[in-house]
Amino acid sequence: MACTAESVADAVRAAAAVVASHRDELVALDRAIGDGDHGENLNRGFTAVVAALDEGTPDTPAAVLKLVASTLISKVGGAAGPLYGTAFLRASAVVKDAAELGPAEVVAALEAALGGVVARGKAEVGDKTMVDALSPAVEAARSADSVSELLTAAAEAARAGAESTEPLVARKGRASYLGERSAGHVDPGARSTALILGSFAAGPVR
Amino acid sequence: MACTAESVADAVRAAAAVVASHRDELVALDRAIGDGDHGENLNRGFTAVVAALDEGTPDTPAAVLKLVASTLISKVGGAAGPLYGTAFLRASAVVKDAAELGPAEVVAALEAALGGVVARGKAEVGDKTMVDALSPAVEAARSADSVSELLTAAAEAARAGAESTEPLVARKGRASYLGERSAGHVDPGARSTALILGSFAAGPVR
Amino acid sequence: MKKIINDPATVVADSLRGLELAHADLVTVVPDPAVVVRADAPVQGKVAVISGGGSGHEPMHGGLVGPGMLDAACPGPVFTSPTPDQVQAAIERTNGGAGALLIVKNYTGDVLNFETAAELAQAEDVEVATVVIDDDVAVQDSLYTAGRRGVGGTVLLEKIVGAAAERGDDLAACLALAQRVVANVRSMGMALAAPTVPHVGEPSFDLDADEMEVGIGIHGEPGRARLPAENADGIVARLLEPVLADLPFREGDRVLLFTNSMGATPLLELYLAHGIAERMLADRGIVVERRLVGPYVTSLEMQGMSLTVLKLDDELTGLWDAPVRTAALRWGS
Amino acid sequence: MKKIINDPATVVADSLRGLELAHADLVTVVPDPAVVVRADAPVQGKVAVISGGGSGHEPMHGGLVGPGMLDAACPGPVFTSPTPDQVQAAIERTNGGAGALLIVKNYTGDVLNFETAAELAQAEDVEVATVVIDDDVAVQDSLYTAGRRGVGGTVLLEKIVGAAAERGDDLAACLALAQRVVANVRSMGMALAAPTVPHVGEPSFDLDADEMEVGIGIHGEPGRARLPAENADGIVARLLEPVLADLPFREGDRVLLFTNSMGATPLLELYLAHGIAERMLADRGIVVERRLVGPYVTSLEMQGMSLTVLKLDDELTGLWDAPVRTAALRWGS
Ligand SMILES: Nc1ncnc2c1ncn2[C@@H]1O[C@H](COP(=O)(O)OP(=O)(O)O)[C@@H](O)[C@H]1O
Ligand SMILES: Nc1ncnc2c1ncn2[C@@H]1O[C@H](COP(=O)(O)OP(=O)(O)O)[C@@H](O)[C@H]1O
Ligand SMILES: [Mg+2]
Ligand SMILES: [Mg+2]
Ligand SMILES: [Mg+2]
Ligand SMILES: [Mg+2]
Repeated sequence: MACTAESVADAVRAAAAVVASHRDELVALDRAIGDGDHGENLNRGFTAVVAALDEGTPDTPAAVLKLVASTLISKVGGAAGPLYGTAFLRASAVVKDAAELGPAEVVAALEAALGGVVARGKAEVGDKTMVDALSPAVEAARSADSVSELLTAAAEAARAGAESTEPLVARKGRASYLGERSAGHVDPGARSTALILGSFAAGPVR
Repeated sequence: MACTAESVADAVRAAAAVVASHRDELVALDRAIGDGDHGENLNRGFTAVVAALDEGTPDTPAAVLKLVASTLISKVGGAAGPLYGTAFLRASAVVKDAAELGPAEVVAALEAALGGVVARGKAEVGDKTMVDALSPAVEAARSADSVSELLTAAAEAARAGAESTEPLVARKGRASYLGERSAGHVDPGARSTALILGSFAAGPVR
Repeated sequence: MKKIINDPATVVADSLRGLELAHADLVTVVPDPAVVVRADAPVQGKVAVISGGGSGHEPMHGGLVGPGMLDAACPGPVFTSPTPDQVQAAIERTNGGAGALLIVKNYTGDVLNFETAAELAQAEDVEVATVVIDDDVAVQDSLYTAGRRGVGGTVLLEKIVGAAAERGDDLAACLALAQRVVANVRSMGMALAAPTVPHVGEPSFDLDADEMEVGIGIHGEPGRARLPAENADGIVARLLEPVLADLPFREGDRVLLFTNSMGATPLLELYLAHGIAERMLADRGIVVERRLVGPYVTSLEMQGMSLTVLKLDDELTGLWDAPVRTAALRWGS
Repeated sequence: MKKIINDPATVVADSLRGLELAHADLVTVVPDPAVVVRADAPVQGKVAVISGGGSGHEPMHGGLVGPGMLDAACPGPVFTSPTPDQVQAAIERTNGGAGALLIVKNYTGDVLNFETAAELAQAEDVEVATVVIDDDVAVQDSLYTAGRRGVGGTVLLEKIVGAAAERGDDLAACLALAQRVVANVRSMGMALAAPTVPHVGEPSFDLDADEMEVGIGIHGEPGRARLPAENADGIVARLLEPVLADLPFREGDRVLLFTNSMGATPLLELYLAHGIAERMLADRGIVVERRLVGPYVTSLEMQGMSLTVLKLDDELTGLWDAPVRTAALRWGS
């Protein structure tokens, strides 16, 4: 089973669909401890990504990831825009011009994505951010043999990681302004990361 | 039974008390078809009147009425201020320097008050204003023999007159902006006129 | 009640103290009877332009006192016209020998109280003229109403007449000009949510989540019609069409378009509505030559807007452009 | 949802069209990527002063573009920071050869997006400097937060740095001045009622009739504490005391006091609160030398206020007084 430019594009479309259908949930999560725009921001960005892909799928997985990155950077705004944008940009850079991605490349891409988010946002695990979902996902991905197993493991770890943010007091991003009042709510960015990785696992990636 | 400066002052104090205890009702009536300030306006004015009387009762009924007039004019504002103020001013002028008022003087005072309101406000009976209470009150007062009978008759006529405003469409004042929507509510100024005349009749006027 | 106040009974006096502290270079506040006076009043030889009305419409009128606009403003209690002694005090403080022009919004209370003051001033040989502004097309002007209300057009009138007085026009000229402005200005407003008067403590009217009130006044009076809430295109058309039809404004007319917030409507929405109104006017060949956008004739925290259109000519445009220095309007040198 | 809009998705673009029509003499609006640019940009040889942020805070920043203040503003979606390409476009349009100073409010999203743009501009050899404003004392500045937010102080910073750029200060001087302003300005805000973001459709937080939220931000973020609503004296003290204690401001200090409405609070209440704040400062021997009162850093129709205090010296006072010509702030020639 090969992970081609087409299948990466399909995975991204699946992510866009999942973001759209969870837009209101993400808005509600962000309303509780942020400013209520996370679902709207991501949905605006992924809608633009789909429109860009509709113009023609780029040739390589790296080119698809780069298109996603630049579209998210120029359409999402907020904290999530540069963070997700950097994640896709670093993932794109690391897979170079490979025509198909195997498990090793996908793990490398996930690692690079995490590295990008941390480089930009300086958050650590436990700060109640998307890092709390992405970091365990990368960890889990490393121990799988196929792309689909790896994505399933990553998605499951991200889901658990997102849930683990609920009791935490935020130390990064807008939720940190609330101090103790931020505890008791799932972090919207961690949730969106889990949703997106979930869509990659469930989706048509072959 | 004589109507002296003291008893006119007492009647005015009784009016002040009745305005204070009906402030919220008058506000509610004015909120329905006006701007919700009639009770507050009159209460502010009559509170100042009582304060002025507390500094010493003027010598004659006319002087008491004049003090009431000037205080209302400078404290009430809105439509009610100049209208009630003019009413008391004209009443004061017509009773001249009489030391005591008999039935004839009281009727003349009421007639002058009505004349003043009409001169300033140009309203006719049926326009849904205080004239709808004051005009029948003057009419009723004419056919009584004593001051207290006369005031009782006037108060009863004013009460009925105020009630009669409920179905009317306003043609003067702020309520007229509502057109047909003004029907179905008692006019606040008619109601306050009825209340004040009622307090004169019930009060300690000897 | 959600208010930043200490006591409903002293809210106007308390606010005037803050106004004076904030703008001591422009105004002096006389506390009793309450008057906001231009800091350099009286200006000798200049017609004094005086207005006033209930409070709660800020920046009108206190924020419009200063060179090029009002000489004095008489603030009544919230939504209640001032009393004659306030107007008298304003005339005394600002009369520079050339008389006073009273700008009165057409409400029974305002008209009666200013009328009383004018009579008293004339009795003391001060020349006083009165102009009554009644620009609100929501009200039928007929035998069956108190006549049209004065609303948004008041600010335009005060600016233009203020400029004429500043350049030295005499009282008769100021009055004639004022009447010309009144004859050429029309307005209409709407609300999405009512204001709350401090001494009442609850909203002046109740609107459901999907309702709007069209043809409202600026005192929390309900409007002429309660309708299902519409989008911005619908709202702007509903205000603009009766305004244009009334004068009427015609193709080729040059106008000033004033898009006013009733208080709580954000500038984001107000500019959006303004853009729609400009395009509707352009579609009819009406030339928007000047504009004013912002919360100038407010009704406390009422959510909503009004549109005012004034037909311009070279003189009116020139007077609009003339320098003004007040808390709320400021341009030129 | 009670809004004068057509479509939540296009509300910012629709509003910008109205802004441009209303103020064509001052600004040009570039629709995509959205930027509000000074009408006469680029001004050769002048440092370009650029800011931006989420929309919904109007008049900040689009209403502050013009001579003596901003060269460009980058409006993001409502309450969402703009994207790097907007900032890049702003730099391109306004760069007069003397580089650009980016004024960024301290929010993770704003910082990251402006940072990306600055990197891209520097890669193209445009000199860019960034100042991050973080004046909100409601937030603990510590390892455990994203740092203090930028709020009311932003307008004062933009005015003062704008004046310095206008008089010809170079980029390094503008940056140093900006950092001096940031070091000397502190703010805090409160809300009585939350704003409603168009694409959310319900209030950003729920407050009971007798509650207030203290230490709120300007994006409908809940504050640090929900308390029983207090009167104006209590509210002003609750905002002013932490502001004064933080710098700290001391007896004899000369300050600018900025009393800001969050949107729906009427001017009547705002001036009232301003008067109280002035007296509290006077009681401590702090000299209020300049003041600004009004809705300048808003949060849509949020009801509430903020207080900002800036320590002045002769240079800052002079730059504050320097001429400015924008939609929202205008004085001098
Ligand atoms: N410094 C950071 N590092 C990693 N993730 C962050 C950081 N700051 C914020 N986030 C993530 O961004 C999410 C919020 O995104 P969004 O609501 O779109 O942006 P904004 O906070 O600007 O409104 C948070 O839930 C969090 O997961
Ligand atoms: N032209 C008029 N003639 C007689 N009474 C009038 C006239 N206009 C208004 N009123 C009376 O004044 C009352 C309203 O008084 P008030 O609420 O105090 O003043 P405002 O309408 O200025 O708020 C009305 O209910 C009506 O009875
Ligand atoms: Mg957010
Ligand atoms: Mg009334
Ligand atoms: Mg009234
Ligand atoms: Mg945001």
